[in-house]
Amino acid sequence: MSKSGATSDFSRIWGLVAGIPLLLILLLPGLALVISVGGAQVWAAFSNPVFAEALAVSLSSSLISILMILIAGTPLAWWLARSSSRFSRFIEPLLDLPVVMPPAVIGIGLLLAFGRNGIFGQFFDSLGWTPAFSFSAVVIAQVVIAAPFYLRAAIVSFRNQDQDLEDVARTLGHSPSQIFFKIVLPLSRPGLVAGGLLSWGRALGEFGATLLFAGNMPGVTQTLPLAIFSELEKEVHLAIALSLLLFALAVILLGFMRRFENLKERVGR
Amino acid sequence: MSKSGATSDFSRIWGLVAGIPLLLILLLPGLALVISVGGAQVWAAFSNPVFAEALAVSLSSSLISILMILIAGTPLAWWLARSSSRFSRFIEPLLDLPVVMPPAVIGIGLLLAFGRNGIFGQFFDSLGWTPAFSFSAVVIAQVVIAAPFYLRAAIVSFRNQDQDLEDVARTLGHSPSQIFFKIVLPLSRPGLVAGGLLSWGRALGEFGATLLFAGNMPGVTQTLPLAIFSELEKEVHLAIALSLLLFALAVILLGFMRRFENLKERVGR
Amino acid sequence: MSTWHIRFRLTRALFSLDIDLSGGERPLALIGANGSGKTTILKSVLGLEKVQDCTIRIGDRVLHDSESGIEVAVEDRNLAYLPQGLGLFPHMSVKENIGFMNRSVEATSTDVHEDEIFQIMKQVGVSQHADKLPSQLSAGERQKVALARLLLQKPGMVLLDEPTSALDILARREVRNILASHLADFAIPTVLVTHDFRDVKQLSADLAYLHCGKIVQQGSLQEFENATEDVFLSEFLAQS
Amino acid sequence: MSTWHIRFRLTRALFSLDIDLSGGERPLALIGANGSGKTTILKSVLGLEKVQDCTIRIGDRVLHDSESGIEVAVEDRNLAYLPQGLGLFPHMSVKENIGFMNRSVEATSTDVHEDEIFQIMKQVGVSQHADKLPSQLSAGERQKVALARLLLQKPGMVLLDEPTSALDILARREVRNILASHLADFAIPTVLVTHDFRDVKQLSADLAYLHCGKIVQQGSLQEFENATEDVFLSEFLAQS
Amino acid sequence: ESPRTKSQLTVFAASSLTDVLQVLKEEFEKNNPQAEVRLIFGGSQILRFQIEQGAAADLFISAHPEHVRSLMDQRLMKSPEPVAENPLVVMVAPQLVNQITQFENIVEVQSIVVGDENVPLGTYTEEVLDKAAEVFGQSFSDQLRSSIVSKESNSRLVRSKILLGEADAAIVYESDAILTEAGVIRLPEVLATKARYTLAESVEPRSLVVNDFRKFLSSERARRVFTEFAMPVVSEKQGSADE
Ligand SMILES: Nc1ncnc2c1ncn2[C@@H]1O[C@H](COP(=O)(O)OP(=O)(O)OP(=O)(O)O)[C@@H](O)[C@H]1O
Ligand SMILES: Nc1ncnc2c1ncn2[C@@H]1O[C@H](COP(=O)(O)OP(=O)(O)OP(=O)(O)O)[C@@H](O)[C@H]1O
Ligand SMILES: [Mg+2]
Ligand SMILES: [Mg+2]
Repeated sequence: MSKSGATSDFSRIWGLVAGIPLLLILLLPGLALVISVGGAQVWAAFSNPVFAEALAVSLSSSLISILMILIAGTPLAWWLARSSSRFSRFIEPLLDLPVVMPPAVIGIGLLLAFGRNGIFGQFFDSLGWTPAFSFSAVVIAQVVIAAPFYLRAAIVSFRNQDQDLEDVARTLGHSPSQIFFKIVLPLSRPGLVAGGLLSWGRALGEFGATLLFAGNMPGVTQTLPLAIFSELEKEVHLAIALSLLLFALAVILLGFMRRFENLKERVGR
Repeated sequence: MSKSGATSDFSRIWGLVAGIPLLLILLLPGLALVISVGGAQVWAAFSNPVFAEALAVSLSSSLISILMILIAGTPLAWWLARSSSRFSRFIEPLLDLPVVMPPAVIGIGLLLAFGRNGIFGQFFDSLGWTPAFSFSAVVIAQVVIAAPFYLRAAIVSFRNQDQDLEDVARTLGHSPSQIFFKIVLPLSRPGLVAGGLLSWGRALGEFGATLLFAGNMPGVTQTLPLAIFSELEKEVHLAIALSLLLFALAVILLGFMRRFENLKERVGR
Repeated sequence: MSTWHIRFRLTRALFSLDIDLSGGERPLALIGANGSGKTTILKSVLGLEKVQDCTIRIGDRVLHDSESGIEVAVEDRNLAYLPQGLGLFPHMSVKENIGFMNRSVEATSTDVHEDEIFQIMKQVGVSQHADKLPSQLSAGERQKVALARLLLQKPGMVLLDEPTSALDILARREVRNILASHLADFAIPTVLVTHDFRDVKQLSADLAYLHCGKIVQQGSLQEFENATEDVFLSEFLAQS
Repeated sequence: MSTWHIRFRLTRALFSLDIDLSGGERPLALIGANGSGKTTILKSVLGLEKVQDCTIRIGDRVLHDSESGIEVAVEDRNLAYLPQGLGLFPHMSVKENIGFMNRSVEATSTDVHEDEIFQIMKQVGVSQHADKLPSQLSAGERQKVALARLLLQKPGMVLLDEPTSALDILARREVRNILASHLADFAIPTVLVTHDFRDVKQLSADLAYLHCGKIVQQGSLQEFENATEDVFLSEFLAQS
Repeated sequence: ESPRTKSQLTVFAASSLTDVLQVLKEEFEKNNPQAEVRLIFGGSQILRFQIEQGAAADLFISAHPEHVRSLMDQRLMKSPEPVAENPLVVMVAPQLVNQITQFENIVEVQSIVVGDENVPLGTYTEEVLDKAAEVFGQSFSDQLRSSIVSKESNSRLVRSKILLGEADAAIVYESDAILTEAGVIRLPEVLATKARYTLAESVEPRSLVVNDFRKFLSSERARRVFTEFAMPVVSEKQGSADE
């Protein structure tokens, strides 16, 4: 159906009138960052060995994190969306914990839970696993910080799903698991993709919990945000240049994913 | 329609099997924090004057922020959801900037943009407005950091909207603005509420950008996360106790809102 | 003299329409095979589809004229529409759905009163469901609610897309009677899409037969009964 | 001897059902006013509604028996269902929708072949829309697609909720013929909900009349034609 | 001008000064009822950046003279003077206190946490490690460096890793190491290194009590407080107090 002119006029006018101050506040800092550093500084940051190392740590850890979040979070969100048990109703609000708590405190919580002297640390130690100051600690910190964003989005998507379609699919002989993969997932894909990208972005930018739980060791646990923070203490403009590189990376990755998604949608529909 | 047993069995089993490791990783840090501090420490944190001051700053600033985000962000998201212009397609990915960038860098960007010596600082100065290191700086930092979460959620909700219903409402004589308030908003409420709560939570927990742009001044710009961070460097357990108070606050506020929302839904439907 | 006149062209992939229709105050029943474009015609009249070379005139009012550049906004056309999907708002109760309209476009009319709503709910027989949501109704009940909303609107023209298809046999007759009396009372020009010959008879409607993107034949029931070489038409008229 | 037997009770706010139905291999047409519970009966048989004191037996197969605690899962019942809302998957093309079924429940049957799909699409007349999405079809085209999917299923029982209501007059006859021949070919027990007497005649179905939550009368068409004190029934039969 | 702006004094200070300045602020306000001191703590570089961006700091106390120098070059600060020193020490996890008793033992532990090279603590730590390479040989230094598991952004964060039991040893400021259950080992004389806190004032101070506070910081009473917190006041200070 073609969009009627008046509706889109209205949404454009009001969207812009109300939104422009917000847009300015959101975009001017980025613009200021771009203006404040020259191409030479960006190049210096790019060719700085710290960048390559931190980039590798950031990319690999955030990819592992988002995969873990998707694999474990999707069924969990489905269960939370469908269940009306007291247990699930108790669990759900607790998932917001990592969104609201300062990441640094989450980092402390992680140390207290999984650290050497942590409450569950002895247990993990006996399994021969000491996550603190290791690459796994980076992944754990990112998972904890980023997962709630995906879970929220997925729960909402699943709740909006049309139950009738699932019913019909069952009469066609499909088991709940088949229905989940063939009906539920494809139909909630826009919400899941948006949530996944947000979550990935958050994992890429995660700093506080990583700093506390994983420490700051170039080549091992130093992600881009940690490298940026470290640089911030010495040479602000190099830190800004690094940040711009991080953002460029995110735009490329997220933009690429989104384009791919749109393409699929257009072909699929 | 009653949910059929098998589907919910399936979602429960898989949700829990896949989700329990994730749930543990998400919840154990919180549990460890709770265990590690005693009631006496929580009481000490509660009766610490720092807490009351920071609580007041946090509550007032995050409320103002979320209101600004809702008021300006909702029409902006509607426009972005509906428009297919080149401008909107260029703008949309940029909104992820504050999610991906480390908050401290956003804080630097804010200083570079709106600080006294910033790029647009002279301009604002001439208007008699110097936001940096003031309460307005806290609000601005929170808006920038938290808005993308609401915008993302709102855009997805609006895109999922059924166009037919809007068409019918127009034949009933309603203008686009009436349709927006009476059809579009109510129908996308679940997504908007979820996004709004997430965004508010993020504003409550915001730390890095506030530290850089607003500074850490008790009673003026020291929000709870800033107070917690200061305390973290001094007395870890007091910081943890403060964090638990912050989390309790968030659970109460968010839980209250969500209950209210569910109530409305049950009465409304 | 015709009280209304509709003319437009529309092109879509695999599908195009070239329509020229006019009528008086008697209802016009638009008939044609599934997918022939009946719903698309109604939407074009409402202003919801992009069309070319368009002229839409109802009484003295020009709603759309491509030549002179006139194009009245959808919400200002004051046309009542019963879509095939009914278009009930899932978040509003039956009562709210029926009362959901904005009459301010016509200066003479007033706000929708509770009384009116209850009267119309009684007339179509959904008063016991006043506070239910559409999702809690049976398909037939939903159709009645959508109809009640439309009848309350007092529009310049009524566009009905299969208004009786989901109704039981008694409800169908009932609704036809309600429609007939309402449309007669207010003398509102009407176009309805239907696959049911009894709708045509009861509303004493003229017929327009849509085939291959064009109106092949238009006229009174008698005129149609004489010429029935077409398979579809003869089958349609055989329903009586 | 009856080949199938359905018995259950269901209670909802403002509404309750107490059903006892059985039939042979001839289709059974379920008639009754809007909101009388016809759709609810079909859903109960499918296992989609919570019911009490339930016995559902088809041939020798017990699908649900509250006493002995047997309750076959929805997907293992192998019943074909054409819902009133059609239940087409918005993200799948017409072809994919029609081929979307899992036959592994019956060991004897094989995967759905492209050939079969194209044959059935031709039979119901939607082959030119094979790659369209449901949202790009007209209402009648959609109903045909849903029907095609159902016909491909080769189920233990067929449950049809107003299978012809959105169809044009030719398509209706066509679909009735297709249904009649398919159902006869495979001798599948069938329950259909309809407001159209011609459906009953063409499928030579028996009738069951639902009123006030109970089956008031059940029997062959002749039996019904003798006793017509009821307004609804007399009106329904007068359609012929 | 209102009396409020006259007496308000904003001090930007390195975060390792948190405890001691809190005490000094209270003392000063007790003796100067008209004054109100606002303390803003942070990493020295962050504070410097904020001042560069127009933050209204009347006084700035940096953990490293470099930042003050830079602000002076930009004509934002003036009248620098050293206020205190803070020696670096080795902090040892409580359960290793008996095992690790002198600096040379530090290579026996598994995990060492130090300051990031980009912050003052890290800069000073590098000096220590370089000197250690000269004194104890390159292999000692290499072994030490290979045990480093994390480079934290300030002394408090380094300390917290020991207090939470995550690391065995750390190099921190003495002021942060004392008053904890962890063990403290002084550096041998040849390695001794200390942070030098440097104070400077804004070129356009907005407060009338700037000088009062500066005088107070060099007073006998302040000197006692600094010493209590293991921060000896710089000896040559008297000479360059009013420059
Ligand atoms: N969004 C769309 N995109 C592409 N084609 C469409 C779209 N909507 C409808 N069509 C096609 O346009 C044609 C006309 O559709 P329309 O809904 O007007 O038919 P109709 O006469 O109302 O049929 P019915 O009696 O089944 O309701 C059909 O062939 C249909 O497949
Ligand atoms: N989710 C629900 N919650 C409450 N009541 C419901 C719900 N769904 C249906 N009902 C009610 O149950 C009754 C039976 O509905 P059902 O859909 O079975 O009717 P039907 O016989 O199929 O009618 P129709 O011919 O109009 O399709 C109706 O009165 C309806 O209002
Ligand atoms: Mg149609
Ligand atoms: Mg029904």
